[in-house]
Parts: sequence; C-alpha cells; structure tokens
Amino acid sequence: MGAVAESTLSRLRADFPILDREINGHSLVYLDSAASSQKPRQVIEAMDSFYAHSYGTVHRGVYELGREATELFEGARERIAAFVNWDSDLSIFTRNATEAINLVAYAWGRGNLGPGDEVLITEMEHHSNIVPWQLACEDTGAKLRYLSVPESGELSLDELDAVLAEGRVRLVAVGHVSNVLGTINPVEEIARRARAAGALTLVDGAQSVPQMPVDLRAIDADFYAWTGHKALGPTVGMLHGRRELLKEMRPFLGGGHMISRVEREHSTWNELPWKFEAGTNAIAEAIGLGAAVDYLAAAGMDAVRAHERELTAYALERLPEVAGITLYGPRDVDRRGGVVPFTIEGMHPHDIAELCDREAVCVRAGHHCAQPLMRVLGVGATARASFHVYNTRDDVDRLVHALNGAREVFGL
Amino acid sequence: MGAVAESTLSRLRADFPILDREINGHSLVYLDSAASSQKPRQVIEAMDSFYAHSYGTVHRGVYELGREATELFEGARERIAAFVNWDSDLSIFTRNATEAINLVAYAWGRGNLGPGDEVLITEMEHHSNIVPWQLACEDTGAKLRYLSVPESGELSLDELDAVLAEGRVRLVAVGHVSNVLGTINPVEEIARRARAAGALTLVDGAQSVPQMPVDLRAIDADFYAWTGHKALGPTVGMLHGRRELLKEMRPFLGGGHMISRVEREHSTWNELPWKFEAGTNAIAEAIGLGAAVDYLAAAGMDAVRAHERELTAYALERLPEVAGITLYGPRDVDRRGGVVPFTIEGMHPHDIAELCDREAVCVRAGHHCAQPLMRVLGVGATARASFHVYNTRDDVDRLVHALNGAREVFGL
Amino acid sequence: MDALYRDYILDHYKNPRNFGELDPHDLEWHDHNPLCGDELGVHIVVKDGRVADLRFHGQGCAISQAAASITSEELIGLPVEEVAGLDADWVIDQLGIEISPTRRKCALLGLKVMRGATTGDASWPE
Amino acid sequence: MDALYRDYILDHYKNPRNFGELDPHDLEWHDHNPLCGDELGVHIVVKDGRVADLRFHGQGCAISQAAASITSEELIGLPVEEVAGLDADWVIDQLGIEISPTRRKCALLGLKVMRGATTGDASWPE
Ligand SMILES: Cc1ncc(COP(=O)(O)O)c(C=O)c1O
Ligand SMILES: Cc1ncc(COP(=O)(O)O)c(C=O)c1O
Repeated sequence: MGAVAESTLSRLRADFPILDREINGHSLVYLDSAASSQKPRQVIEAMDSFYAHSYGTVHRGVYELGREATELFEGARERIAAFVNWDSDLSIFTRNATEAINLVAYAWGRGNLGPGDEVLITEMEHHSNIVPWQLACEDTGAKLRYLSVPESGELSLDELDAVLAEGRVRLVAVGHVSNVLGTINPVEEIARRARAAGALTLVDGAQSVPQMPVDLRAIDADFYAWTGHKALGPTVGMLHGRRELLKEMRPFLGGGHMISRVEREHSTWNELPWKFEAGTNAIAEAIGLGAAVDYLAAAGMDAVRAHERELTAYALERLPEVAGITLYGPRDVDRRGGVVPFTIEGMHPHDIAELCDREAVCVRAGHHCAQPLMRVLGVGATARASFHVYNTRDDVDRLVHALNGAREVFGL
Repeated sequence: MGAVAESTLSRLRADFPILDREINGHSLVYLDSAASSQKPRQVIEAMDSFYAHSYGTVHRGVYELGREATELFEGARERIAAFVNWDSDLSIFTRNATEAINLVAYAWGRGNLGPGDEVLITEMEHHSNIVPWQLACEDTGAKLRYLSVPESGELSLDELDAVLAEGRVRLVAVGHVSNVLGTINPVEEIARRARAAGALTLVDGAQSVPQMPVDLRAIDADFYAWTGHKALGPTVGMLHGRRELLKEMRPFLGGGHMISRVEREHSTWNELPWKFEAGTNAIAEAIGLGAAVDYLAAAGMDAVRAHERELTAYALERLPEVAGITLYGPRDVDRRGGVVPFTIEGMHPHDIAELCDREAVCVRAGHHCAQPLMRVLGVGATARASFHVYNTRDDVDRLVHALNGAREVFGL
Repeated sequence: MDALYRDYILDHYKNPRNFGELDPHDLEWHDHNPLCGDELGVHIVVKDGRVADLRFHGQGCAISQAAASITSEELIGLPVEEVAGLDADWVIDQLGIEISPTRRKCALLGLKVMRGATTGDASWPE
Repeated sequence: MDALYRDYILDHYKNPRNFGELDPHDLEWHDHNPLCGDELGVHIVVKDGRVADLRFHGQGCAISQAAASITSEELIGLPVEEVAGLDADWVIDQLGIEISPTRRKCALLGLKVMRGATTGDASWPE
C-alpha cells in the first residue's frame, strides 16, 4: 500500500517549481513541511492570474473587476469550507492560525472567562495555542491548566475526564496533530467529553488539515483553527466556528467591512463571516488557498494521508540505523502524522540541521514553538523531519545519508 | 509641470499587466486606487520568484532556504522602514492598516485608557480608525470625541487646541489623507500640539504613503499605520511606533515567534519588532511590499505626488462639465491627495458606478467606510474617482465621457 | 434600450409609487443595505387582514427604489400573511430585469423591510 | 577539513574549558537564545579588579559551546572593566571561522552572558 501511495503521488513533484533547485550541488530535499509547505505552480498561478487579470477589492466594487474578485474570493471560501465540511458563512479568513486562536481568546475569552474558570490545554501545544490563553487568563482571572504528555506521547482521556469532572473548565484548547511528536489526538472524543462537561472545545488544526481528511461536522468542536501556508497555500488562516457562538461573540478587530452601521459612539456588525474580517482581506491569498484545497482534493486526502503514513513508517524504520539517534512520538504510525523528531547523542540539533543543509536536506532544529513540551521531553531542542506530497522514500534515504555524514564530521 | 509629471510616469503603465484588459470592448480605466491599487509585474514577480526559488519560513531555518527567506524578508522590512524614514526594528508587519490600528487600540489602549480619559478622532476618519476606538472606549470607560469637518473639508487647529486644552485627551488618532475628501491633514502640527498637551498621536497613513513622500521622523507621531495593497503591494500592513512605547506595551497577539521564553503560566517576549508579530508572517507579501516600495522609490515619490496632483487638478477642472455634478473636498490641489468624490443630481452613486463600468471605467460608489463623514456631508453615498501612477489625463476624459453617457441613460 | 435601466425602472425610480409616510399606521419597519448605505422605511395600514395601504421612504439607487416601488404596488391589497411567502425570485421576476450579484441586495431591500414589517423577520429574502 | 566545524571548534565543544559552576562567586548571569532555546549561565570570581576565575554551564550547539569556551579562556585574567569593550567582531575573530547570520547568536551567547555578569548589560553584543 505504501508503495502504491508513493507512486500515485510522485507525479505531483513536477508541480513544485522549487524542487528544481540545487543547493551545494545537491537537489533539494525539503523536510520542513510542518513549518511551512512548498507551493505547487497551480497555487502560484491562481494568485498571479488574479493580480494580472481581475484584481480589485471585494463586496464593494460595482464594477466588473470588483465582481470577479468577489466571486473568486467568496468562491474560494466556499471550497475551503467544503474541504473541511463546514458552512462557508461560519468560515472566517484570518492572518494565520495564530490570529484565529487569538480571535477566540479575545472575542470569546475576554467576554466569557472569569475567576474560578479554567482553560485546559495540553503540554504538547504549540506556543500559538498556549500564549493567547496565558494572556486571556491574565486578563480575566481564569486559570490555565495542562493535560500531561506521558512517555507514549499520547494524551490520557482519563486525565481529561478527571479534570473536567472538577467542573471548572470552560474551554479545552487542543492540537489535532502535534507539530513535534506527530501525535494524532482524539479530538472528536475530546470535544464530546468537553461538551458533556459543559466546556467548549477549540481545536488547533494547523498540522491536521494539510495532511489528512478532516471532517469538522464529525469532530463537532466549537472552534477549529488552521493555516493555509502549511497546506500548500499562501499565508492566510481559517477559523471555523459554531453559529450561535460566532453570533453572540463581540467582534475582535474593528474597522471597515465588519460593520453594518457606524454611529459616532457605537456601531452594529455585519453578518457572518464578515463580522470577523476587519479591513481589506488577503484576497489573493484566499484565492491561493482555494487553489491549494482544490489541488489537495484532486490528489485525494486519503492518498495524502497514506503517503504521509508511508513516509513516516519508512523514516521510523530507517532512522534507527543512525548510531546514537533517539526518536520521539508514538510508535504506531496509525496514530501519528508525517513528522519525525529526533536527537543524536553528541551532536546538537542545530549542528545536525546545519550539516544536513550541506547536502541540501532541510530539517528543522529547535524548540519548534513548543518549549513546555521540550521540558517534558527533557531536551532543549530536537531536530525534526516532516513530509508532504512532494517527498519520497529517496528523501528519507538522503536524510539518513546526511545524518551519517554529520556524525563523521563530528568524529562520532 | 503637470504635463512633465505625466509624461515621466506614463512609461510605467506598461508595468501593470491588468491594464491590458478589455471590458465590454473598452480598455480598462481603473479609478479606484484609493480602495486598492493595481500591482506592477515587478511586485508579482518578486513574490513568484520567492515561491519558486527560496520559499521557507524565517528566523528559524538553519538551512539555505530559511537563510534566503530571512534575508529577503528582513531586507524588505529595512527598505520599507527606510522608505518612510523610520527604524526597521520599530516597523511591524501586520495584516493590514486596520489590524495595525487595532494592535495599538488593544496593546496600548487597554492598558492605558480609563474613565475620564478621551480619545480624539475626526469626522473624516475611515471606519478602521473609528471602530477600534469605540471598542477600546467601551472596554476602558474612556470617551470618544470627534474633531468636526467643516464645509472646507479641512480640520481646525483651533478646535484641536480647544479640545486638548481640556486636558483629558490621551490619544489623537487622525488620518493623514482622507480617503473620501482627499484632505491632507497637517499631521506634523497635530502631533506637535498633542504632545505638548500630553497626548499621543496615531496617524492613519493608509492613503498617504501610497501617493506622497512621507517622512516619519519629520511627522514625529507616536504611531503610524499604513497598508501595502494601496501602495502597489500585496495585502500586508505596517505599524511604525516609538521605541519606548513599543517596549512598554504588552503584546497584542500571542503565539509563535513573538516570545522569548514560554513557561507554563506566563511568557516573556521577543525583541522588537518580533514581539508584535505572532505566528507565521506573510513572508511573500512582505517581500512583495519591499518590491513595491523599491518601485515607488525608483519612480520617485515627488514625481508620484506631482502626478497625483496634476490628475486631481485636471479632474477638478473637467468634472464640472458634467451637468448636475457636486464635488467635495478642499478646492486647493496642494492640500488634497489624488481622490475626487462627487454626486450627480438625479442619479444615485451606485448607478453612476454601474454605468461607468459599461465603459470599463472603474469608480467606487458608497459610503467609503466613512459613514460619519457621509452624515456630515449630508449624503448617503458618493461616487469617487482616485488615481495612481498608471492613470493618465485620458482616463479622466474617459470618466467625463462615461458620466455624460450615464446621464443620457437616465434621461437627464 | 438599456437592459438594466429600462424605461419603467427609471420611471419607478423617478416617480416612486406609494412613496412617503402614513400616520397613523399599524406596522412599520426600517432597514438599510450595509454595503452601500441605502436606507428604507415602510409604514403599513392593515384592514381585514390585508395590506390596506403602504408607504415607503428613504434613499437608494434606481434599482432599490424601483424595486421598492414595484413591490409596494404588489403588496397593497395582499393578505398580510401572504407577504411572508414572497421571496427573492418573486422580486426579481417583478422587476423583469437581470440582477447581478452585486446589485442583488439593492433589489431585495424593499421586500426585506416590507416583509420585516409584516413578519418581524429581519433576514434578507432568499 | 570542515570550514565551520574545525578540529579546535569540535575540541572546545567536546571538552569545554572552564565548564561548570563556582561557589562562592562574585558575579553571575544567565541567558538564552530565544531562537533555539540554548541556555548559558556564568559564575565569575573577581580579584583585584580582574576576572580571577570563571565557569560557564548550560547547553547549546557546537558553535555556542565552543564560543563560550574560547571566550572564557580569553576573559580569565582580564580587568573586569575591559569586558565591556569586547564586541561581536572580537568573538568571531577569536573563533576564527566564518559565521553565517543564522548562527551569529550562537556564537555571541557566551560573550553576552559574560558581559552581562560584568556590566549588567543584557543586550546582544554588536
Ligand atoms: C484612510 C484609510 N484608513 C484605513 C484603511 C484600512 O486599510 P486596510 O483595509 O488595508 O486595513 C483604509 C482603506 O481601506 C483607508 O482608506
Ligand atoms: C500545531 C500548530 N499550531 C499553530 C501553528 C501556528 O500557525 P501559524 O504560524 O500559521 O499561525 C503551527 C505552526 O506554526 C502549528 O504547528
């Protein structure tokens, strides 16, 4: 099955112009898609053609360019919403996933949290799903709590239940897929249990939407945030929310387009989703993300997931050949996404990444915006390889080769 | 001089691919640059080439793509900051001007305003410089006040002094150039008087930076916000601020990249400007804006301003030929930017814009995100023509022709 | 002849039927189109469960004013409860012109306020 | 031979000089590199206005550890007030390798904390 998945998707490599690059005499092996993915020419061209043929602002221009821009922009919103199975008028364009989470932390959090309330996150969250809640708790007097991450890299639903049973949790904010460990969290189950305990759920889908089928109706969380630049698109984020909540919530950013009527002292708000889109939108970027989800849908998200799973399995098989390596995250590739964090005894991740770069193998080194998780793992930093449709088993071979070469440089 | 300005810049038209478009058998006349400008191929290509050759995230990638991306991105920041004569580490990339103003309204406003304090804006502000202050005043108990806009379309510094003398104003938030009237406000003088009265000044430069030389050190305001998409660039905003203020202010959005250290309960912040840039930046767009300011600097902002002035003068000369027309804004073209609002007796602005579109002349109709100003002018809406480097006197002739044709359709 | 600005559309715009106010009235409603700022109010007098009289007032483009005028003519005499059943297609049918997505809300504002007055439903007709 | 990971760099990394803690000590400082999370602390004993002894501790990449080790050797014996005058170029000179912008902060972290301990200045060396 793995081999099938790879051969099916391997034709897609030709769509990514950057893969033609050579660095230090080697062809590019890009293994940092969990940070940001490369873009296929279909996405780049969708934006170009918008700029070259139809550019205009949306919703207000009575003229033809304005009409075309509006159709392209709102059409993209519809396809993006359909891609994750949610209503398009409940699907808000944001700056990135970070802003989407901050939107909820400000517009819902400031109005709904107070002393005695708790926000529950996990030790494997990305800073973008930690810091907004720290700030919101500071402002409201609510308390921030963490679900622990055990050795297995998998959350305990029993611990969740125990915390929920105390009755103070107002919101559970959890990543769908960890950007470090790759853990696929049971967000559907988490949302169900949270709701039963009277708490809302926000899911950070920054790592999930790019690499697996995501059905928001099935997950049934209250908020779901993700980011286009990891999903083959440009830098634009999405927030999907439940209608009643988005209706009740106060706006976040104030300005043009999000209003209905502006009086001197106060204003009334536009309909959803525009109530939460203040100022001129990233129109070209939304259109680019529309092209990206078209591209992913055509590839088939099941095939994308199979491809990621296959490459992860292959990496987990081959990387132990490197002496002194430690791998992190769940062992079961059915429970993890396409990311493999590792350390090598005697070599700091920074140096690993630097030496991989000599062979044009791009891996990340650092805390991956997850400092609390690094402390749980007992490391200052890790190296990390992550995959997308354009990666192949050969890329994993190149990584292993580069790592062995790095050990040699270090005289290990 | 006008003729010189036009002939100097007319060679630039060829740089804008969209101007090759025909609509309804007519070549495109784009007169809505105050809403958003078109993009020269240099800007589109800068983003394309980034995506096709160097795409990566910034600041963290040890590998070559990350290095190139960081250099391109931070290099763009430096050139953008230099373009308006400000320090690059005090120049923050935002989503758009609206978010830049909200950043100040949240990060400075929530921490510094309280009952008894006043925020002073003007009746000619764009909604993006009104609504954030309404929300901030609601949250803090401060009061929102307006400087009036008299018939002349020009603010009264005496009124400003009188309000400041009451001693309650903590912040004056004022547009540099009105997006409706075109009025160029004396922001340097306003900032000086505000400071003398112990108030800060925020200038909304969304309409000024695109069309005239702007020297932030000369203006010497505390905050200056603008937006790339009106300045031949893509959708990314800028906030420039004074060092002491940005240092003291709490962050606005929390998340990746804006932190120094994330503990479980609280975090410490990154250095400026990154403290205010949470999550993955609009990297390609920042690079695109860098290309846009290079383009504008090469054209010469004095020449751009002369060109806008010349076209505005020509429009103010020719438009009165249209029977029943009323023009708004200062009469003196030295005191107004390249935007001309108008109404025609017996024809609603919406219908004017629709009929202009038949001849591929793009003008805007509506309240232009300035409902309070519309009430002051005593109209529900206006039509508006606005210019940029790619416009010519011929475009103005085409507008006059379209307006006369529109009157005919309406049997006027 | 212009496909959008037909003679009868311009006639309704320039000489709107049932334009003005009604005092006293039984029902009233007021709304606006946030995109362009057009305003429309309506006063309705009800007799025997029917729209006995109706006046609208406000400002807007030719399409919104003509649509309100035409809609008003159709509404007078109608059983009040039937107003709830009128929808966007009905308005556009009555107008007899092609309405682009950009102008759709202009065309629907009249029915929106008249339906609001009779049903309390503040949503846009679909 | 590798241009960055020279033998003496790797030697300083694997066998850092003056690594550890000093108790008691007169001066101390602690800081980290926010980009990669590297941590570095320093203890200094002062005698007659000079750095009489110095130990650093923490974790980091080869560049940051080697730079701290090399810097520590240079500092011991120096008049305390002269530490303030050491700058980024000085560190990079001592290292004797080319430092890319990405690795610059790695190379400077050692001097940063040692300068911090002697001057209270928490900024990055320029
Ligand atoms: C005067 C003025 N201020 C602020 C803005 C808001 O800019 P943006 O929509 O890019 O946030 C605009 C344009 O829309 C404007 O004309
Ligand atoms: C799990 C997770 N959440 C949130 C984010 C933030 O996404 P963005 O930087 O686009 O806001 C990221 C990536 O940076 C991530 O991996």
